[in-house]
Amino acid sequence: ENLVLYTSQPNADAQATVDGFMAENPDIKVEWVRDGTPKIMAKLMAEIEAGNPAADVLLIADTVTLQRMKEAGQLMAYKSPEAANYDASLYDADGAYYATKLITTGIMYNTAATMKPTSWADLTKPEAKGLVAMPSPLTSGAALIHAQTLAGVSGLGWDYYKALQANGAVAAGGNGAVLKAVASGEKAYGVVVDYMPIREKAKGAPVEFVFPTEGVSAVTEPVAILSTTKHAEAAKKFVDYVLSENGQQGFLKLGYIPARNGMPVPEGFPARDTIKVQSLDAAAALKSSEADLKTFSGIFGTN
Amino acid sequence: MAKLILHKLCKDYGTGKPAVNDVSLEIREGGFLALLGPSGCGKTTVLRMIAGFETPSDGSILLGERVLADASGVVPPERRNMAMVFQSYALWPHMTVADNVSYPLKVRGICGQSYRDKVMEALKAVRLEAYVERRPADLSGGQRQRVALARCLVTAPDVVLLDEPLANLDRHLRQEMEETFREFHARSGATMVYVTHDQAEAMALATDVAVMSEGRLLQVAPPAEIYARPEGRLVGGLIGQGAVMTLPDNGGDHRNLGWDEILALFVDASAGHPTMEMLVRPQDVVIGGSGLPAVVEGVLYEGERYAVRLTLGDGQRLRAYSRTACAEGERVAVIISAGWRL
Amino acid sequence: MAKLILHKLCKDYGTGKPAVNDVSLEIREGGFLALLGPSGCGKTTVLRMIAGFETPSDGSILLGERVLADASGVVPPERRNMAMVFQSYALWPHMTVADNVSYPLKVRGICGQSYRDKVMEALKAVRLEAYVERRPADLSGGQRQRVALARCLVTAPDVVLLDEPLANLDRHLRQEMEETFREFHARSGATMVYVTHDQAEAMALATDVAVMSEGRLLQVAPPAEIYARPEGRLVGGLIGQGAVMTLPDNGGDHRNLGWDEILALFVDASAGHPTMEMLVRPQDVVIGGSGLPAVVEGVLYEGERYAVRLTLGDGQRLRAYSRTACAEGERVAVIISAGWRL
Amino acid sequence: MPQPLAKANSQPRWLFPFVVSFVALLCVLPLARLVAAGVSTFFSGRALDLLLEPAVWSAAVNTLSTSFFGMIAAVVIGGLFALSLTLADVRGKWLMSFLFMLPTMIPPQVQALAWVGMSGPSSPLLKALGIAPPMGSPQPLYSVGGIALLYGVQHAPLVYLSLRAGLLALPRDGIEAAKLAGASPLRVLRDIILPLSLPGIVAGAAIAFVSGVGNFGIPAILGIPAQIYTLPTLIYSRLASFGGSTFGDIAVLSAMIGLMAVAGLRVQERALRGKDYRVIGLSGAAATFRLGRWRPLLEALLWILLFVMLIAPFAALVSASLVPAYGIVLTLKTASFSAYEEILFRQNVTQTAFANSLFLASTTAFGLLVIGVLAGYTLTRGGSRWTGLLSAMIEIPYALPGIVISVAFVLLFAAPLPLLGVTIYGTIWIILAAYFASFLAVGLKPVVSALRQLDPALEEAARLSGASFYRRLFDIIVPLIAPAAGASVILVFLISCNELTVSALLWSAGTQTLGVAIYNLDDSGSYDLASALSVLVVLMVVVLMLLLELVAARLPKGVVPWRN
Ligand SMILES: Nc1ncnc2c1ncn2[C@@H]1O[C@H](COP(=O)(O)OP(=O)(O)OP(=O)(O)O)[C@@H](O)[C@H]1O
Ligand SMILES: Nc1ncnc2c1ncn2[C@@H]1O[C@H](COP(=O)(O)OP(=O)(O)OP(=O)(O)O)[C@@H](O)[C@H]1O
Ligand SMILES: [Mg+2]
Ligand SMILES: [Mg+2]
Repeated sequence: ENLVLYTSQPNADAQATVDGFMAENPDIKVEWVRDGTPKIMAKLMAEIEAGNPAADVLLIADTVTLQRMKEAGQLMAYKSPEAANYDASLYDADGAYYATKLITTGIMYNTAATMKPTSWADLTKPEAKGLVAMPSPLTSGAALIHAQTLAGVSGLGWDYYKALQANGAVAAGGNGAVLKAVASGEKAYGVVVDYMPIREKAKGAPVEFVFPTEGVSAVTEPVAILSTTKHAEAAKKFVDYVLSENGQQGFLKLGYIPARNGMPVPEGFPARDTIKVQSLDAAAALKSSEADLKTFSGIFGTN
Repeated sequence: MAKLILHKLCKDYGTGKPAVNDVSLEIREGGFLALLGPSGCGKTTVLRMIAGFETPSDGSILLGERVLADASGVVPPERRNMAMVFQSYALWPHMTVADNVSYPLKVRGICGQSYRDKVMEALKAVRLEAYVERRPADLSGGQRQRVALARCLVTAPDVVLLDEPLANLDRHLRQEMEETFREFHARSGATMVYVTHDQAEAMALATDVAVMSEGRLLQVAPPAEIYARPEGRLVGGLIGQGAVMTLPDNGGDHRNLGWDEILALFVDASAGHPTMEMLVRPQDVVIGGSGLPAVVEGVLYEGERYAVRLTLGDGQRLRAYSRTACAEGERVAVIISAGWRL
Repeated sequence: MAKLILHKLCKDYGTGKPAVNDVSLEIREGGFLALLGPSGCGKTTVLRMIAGFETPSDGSILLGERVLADASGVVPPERRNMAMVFQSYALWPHMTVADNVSYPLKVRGICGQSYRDKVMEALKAVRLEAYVERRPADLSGGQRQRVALARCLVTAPDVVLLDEPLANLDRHLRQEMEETFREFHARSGATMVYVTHDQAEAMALATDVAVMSEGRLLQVAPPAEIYARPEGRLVGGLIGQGAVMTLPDNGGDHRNLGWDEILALFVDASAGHPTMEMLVRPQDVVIGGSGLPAVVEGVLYEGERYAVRLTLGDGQRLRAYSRTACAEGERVAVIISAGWRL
Repeated sequence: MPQPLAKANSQPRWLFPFVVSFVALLCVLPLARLVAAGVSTFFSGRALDLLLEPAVWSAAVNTLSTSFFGMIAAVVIGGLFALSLTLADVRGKWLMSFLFMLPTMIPPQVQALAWVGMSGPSSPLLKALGIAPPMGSPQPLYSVGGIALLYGVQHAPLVYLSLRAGLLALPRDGIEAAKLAGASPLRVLRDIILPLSLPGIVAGAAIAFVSGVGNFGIPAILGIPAQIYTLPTLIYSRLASFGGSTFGDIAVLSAMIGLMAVAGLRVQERALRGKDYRVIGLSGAAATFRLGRWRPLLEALLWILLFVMLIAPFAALVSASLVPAYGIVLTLKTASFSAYEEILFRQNVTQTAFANSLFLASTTAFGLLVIGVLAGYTLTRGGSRWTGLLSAMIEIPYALPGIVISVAFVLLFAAPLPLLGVTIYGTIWIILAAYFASFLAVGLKPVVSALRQLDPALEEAARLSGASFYRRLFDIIVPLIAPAAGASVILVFLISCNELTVSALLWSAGTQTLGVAIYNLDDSGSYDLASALSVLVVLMVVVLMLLLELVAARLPKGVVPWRN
């Protein structure tokens, strides 16, 4: 029996997750395909359109995307027994998808930068003029969610983005591009997902990461089962595993904040309760996403 | 081998004037036809249609019973078993001389000793034994032409098409090659079609001579006949180096005119008679004696003799040979010992 | 315009045998040199060195005082003000006939009315007025050659190099073109070097004839002289259609031999004398009368006359002309009215 | 008695239908499937909405302008190298032309990053010179001009290869005749050499243009920061927020790209029409120009260009592979080979990727050579009315961003094949099929231009010798167009060897390609590993080229582009 997993986790992480699962379920073999969210979604959608999706399980991107799939009837509802250990905001009430980890978006800076930012507002200061890079929601799903989240935070909102734009910030590519721009010293400050700079710093790169005081947005890399799966039982086992203590421990080891309650945080992260995560309503975010993209594009002149 | 028949052949390249226009011709089995005509008259085009590179716009080509080309279709060249020397040689620059020559054999699957023998024989015939390993780009013009010749003669084709195959060879080689053609023709019995500008070559080799002009066939006949009895001004002007003169028509019905008759015509010239054209070959013009007064227009040294251009009193031009030099502008008397009514 | 001097010119393509070997030659200002020689003897190579496409391996080329090529360097072709008709024509396939012909003028910055006049004049001279807009690929072989000719004659070059410029033209055009060359030469005073296989053409046009063989220069002389007094077997064989016979040397010091002397040599033939070579031209061989016994080997119809190959009793070959046909194998008697000791 | 054929055509009867069905199956059908998937969009009026979006139009304009100027840059650079290395007497031709092949092998995004690194505030070079701009100062490459320049750099070798084949077919005597006519070397170049090698130039320019239209890596890195979107990056951003209308959007945007490609093709045909390039008689012996005192100047220029195009980005790549994390300055102390160790000995995906890519690239290169020669033959010889349509169909897939092609292939092949019941989805064969579809245009172009220059009499002579179509092809035509055939094989090999976006959606476990492996490493933050793998790929290509050098003596003349 072969279970097919589509994931956007980095290679090594995907392998580790799968290895952990297979250790517990030796009779199930998992084949996995990893790619960036846009590509893996394109692939999946094309397969669905062709009527023969190869995937059974998704471990992908963000709740907004999966909410869209749920509404299109492409996900199977499964009430996992592990759900009890999770915040209700972290999974779908119908059991279509479950968050597996928290990938937050905060601020990174080059150690050569003159200012050490602590809040989102710092990025609009004159010291940061022309020195801020952030991922574009047009390219990165996480960036859209980040924008939607911040837009909902009182005191920031879209005005904050206008101020950023006025301060010469650029919205460029994905998180990887931001990391490179800041690490190489092309820019001083970056809006970026947490684990990247933290890992690079560990390797010796001249970067620092901060969790801004106003709070961070988070994508949750949810897991879900496709409604077309032919291996529903194995798929359910996989979901259970990922949500289980063991599975979450695996994410922790890889350097992510587990979504499950009562888990520690990885090395290099501040304590879990000092990180203020701003939550986002997936269904509402999905509805407004087109409008939000337009708003963002309007501000940053991508039109 | 069988008769090669061209039936009302036409070819129009779409340039307004057909390149070949209504040419009908039969070349008997094993015949050797020389195709003569001024530059651009359509000789190459006829060969290309026989070979199958061009589709006739009209008419048909038959080899014996076999239809090679007509309105319904065309047999592709590779299935015609013909060989050709191209006017531009069409040697393959990436192959050595030996490879070029042996290619038709290779294609026919001939190999082993008989293959090597045939190639060497062909190369010997064109005196290129020493150049087997050269590439065409490293050969002189005449050597290239000889490679093309060897390639053409290496197999046993039914029909051999030769498009000015000797144009770039010196007289000695030319004579040798003519000899080779004759032998090849006798041995293989192939039907040969030979395009040339050199009338002497045509006369020497062919069993029949065809004369074309502006896409049309003017006359086909054996060499001696076409020389002796050319039809029309164009053929007359082309075969031999004759001059064509316009004289009053004496209404006589024989066409070979002697000096007396010609003289009489000249005397008559002023009368309002209808006119006719007469061909006078230079060897029939004798300078000296008491003939018609003429002025020497030009003298060309030809080695063996001088070719003299003359103008008669009435402005008509004549050509003559003389073993002694004449001066330009000299006044001489000429006797026209023979003429041919065109 | 000035003298063109080739001094000890050599060219080795690295094939083992030099293509041109120690050729020294002076062509006087405004001279017209015909270069004759068998295929592959190095004629084109000489022209290419004069034009500057090949660097001589040794020797030098001078135009008057100006050194065109020697050990120290070469003047590039574009600064030699020469024109050439290539044996392969070298037309530019992407240009129309008119563009091909007018290109040398364009390069010289000539434009306006005189430009158009010159182009039309050149095209008229080669009878291609009707083809101005064609591309070379759509022309017949002879027409291509004429385009090359027109392109060569359209400017006023110091030196004109002609590499078999008439090989693909019919007799009429050839005569016209020869006339054109003569006029062009007289008008422009350019030095002309003319490569040809056709000895008659060379005789008719040139002020000097040079004969080459295997890369070496054998003889240079005015046409009449080279015809009358060829040096050595090779030149003798090449100029005129003569046969070379080997006879006992009578030790005489004049070279023009008459029938009596020749007959005497034949009678002498059996003696162990040292031998000499004698050139006999076909027009000096008379068939009939009471001469040497000979057998007819082959007869070629040439239109005007028959070319007869004969074998004498001692196996030596002769060529003769006859106005009447002989049969192959016929026994005849021949008189050799003149011979030239080589 | 052999059956008369309908026409005195030189091609066998099956050829045209074969080529048409090949193109229909691999090029037309997948795209048709994509359009079918998006057809609801067309009718729901969404297409109109899309076309009314200014973003779409500005992306179209950007695509056109970057590709156009990129093409110009590629023609200038590639043309300069082709002319200098084939016609002039510069020294070190072998090394230069060898190196000049390599920029194609550096992935576009790496090339772009290297240039950004070279010219931006973080440039080690500029820092060393003390003229590095301060942190955060605007990067001049983030502009239409910058994108075009990098297109030029990236695509110059394509122009080089294609033009070189044309130059090798030049008739020597034609050049000599022009010189003798008094034309200076520059005039000869302008009046004779360039017009006669126009098919090669146009083919190269067309490949460069179309490559630019479909390029994603460069505008993604240079364009997006400056809000310059091209159609491929726009398509990509649509994919990021995948919604119900996405297929429709891609179909519409792809149609726009297709139209651009067809327009480009039209321009190309117009440029070549009504002219004759058939070399009459012998060709091939390339003439050389003596440069005299200009020689050192030209040589210096060529080496500087090579340095900027190849050596600098390659050095950036190497240094990135030697430091453990991005942004760490490379010193003797920080350098480590751990990335190579990891790539070579611990990651088993490396081996798989090398094996897959080598298999895919060589199969595609040689398969497309066969198909390219056959298709080129029909396109140049067959007077069919459909040839124009056929060329357009061949052209479009290459112009589309790889991701569109792969979506189309997934759509078509995800379900089991009808009749056969097997599915090639998830196997390496679907990638191969997609490569065949995308790169046919690249393989075909040089071959077509070479066939245009061929003297038809050479084939005629072979026909009269009795050679069947296949024999002629093998014995005469292919050897005669050898330089172009070599160019075609090498081009396709290089392009498919580091191809990324086509295989991105089509790979699955075990069928990763090198491009995918590099991208995935890079995407997941392992820049050092990605760089190390890129370096290894370049080295592999160098080794392959050297191996080719060993057998070069036995190949037809001109096949190996760095041998003269
Ligand atoms: N590029 C070359 N490389 C090697 N050998 C060559 C080259 N070109 C000519 N040759 C050789 O040099 C000799 C002289 O050649 P050239 O072309 O000068 O002869 P030619 O007198 O013009 O002959 P033809 O009357 O046949 O044109 C020939 O034997 C030929 O094979
Ligand atoms: N491909 C073509 N397209 C258009 N016209 C052509 C083409 N080929 C030949 N012609 C024309 O057709 C006529 C006949 O050409 P052809 O080549 O048959 O002449 P030819 O008798 O062989 O002349 P030559 O003795 O000069 O070789 C010429 O006027 C020529 O211009
Ligand atoms: Mg012809
Ligand atoms: Mg020659």
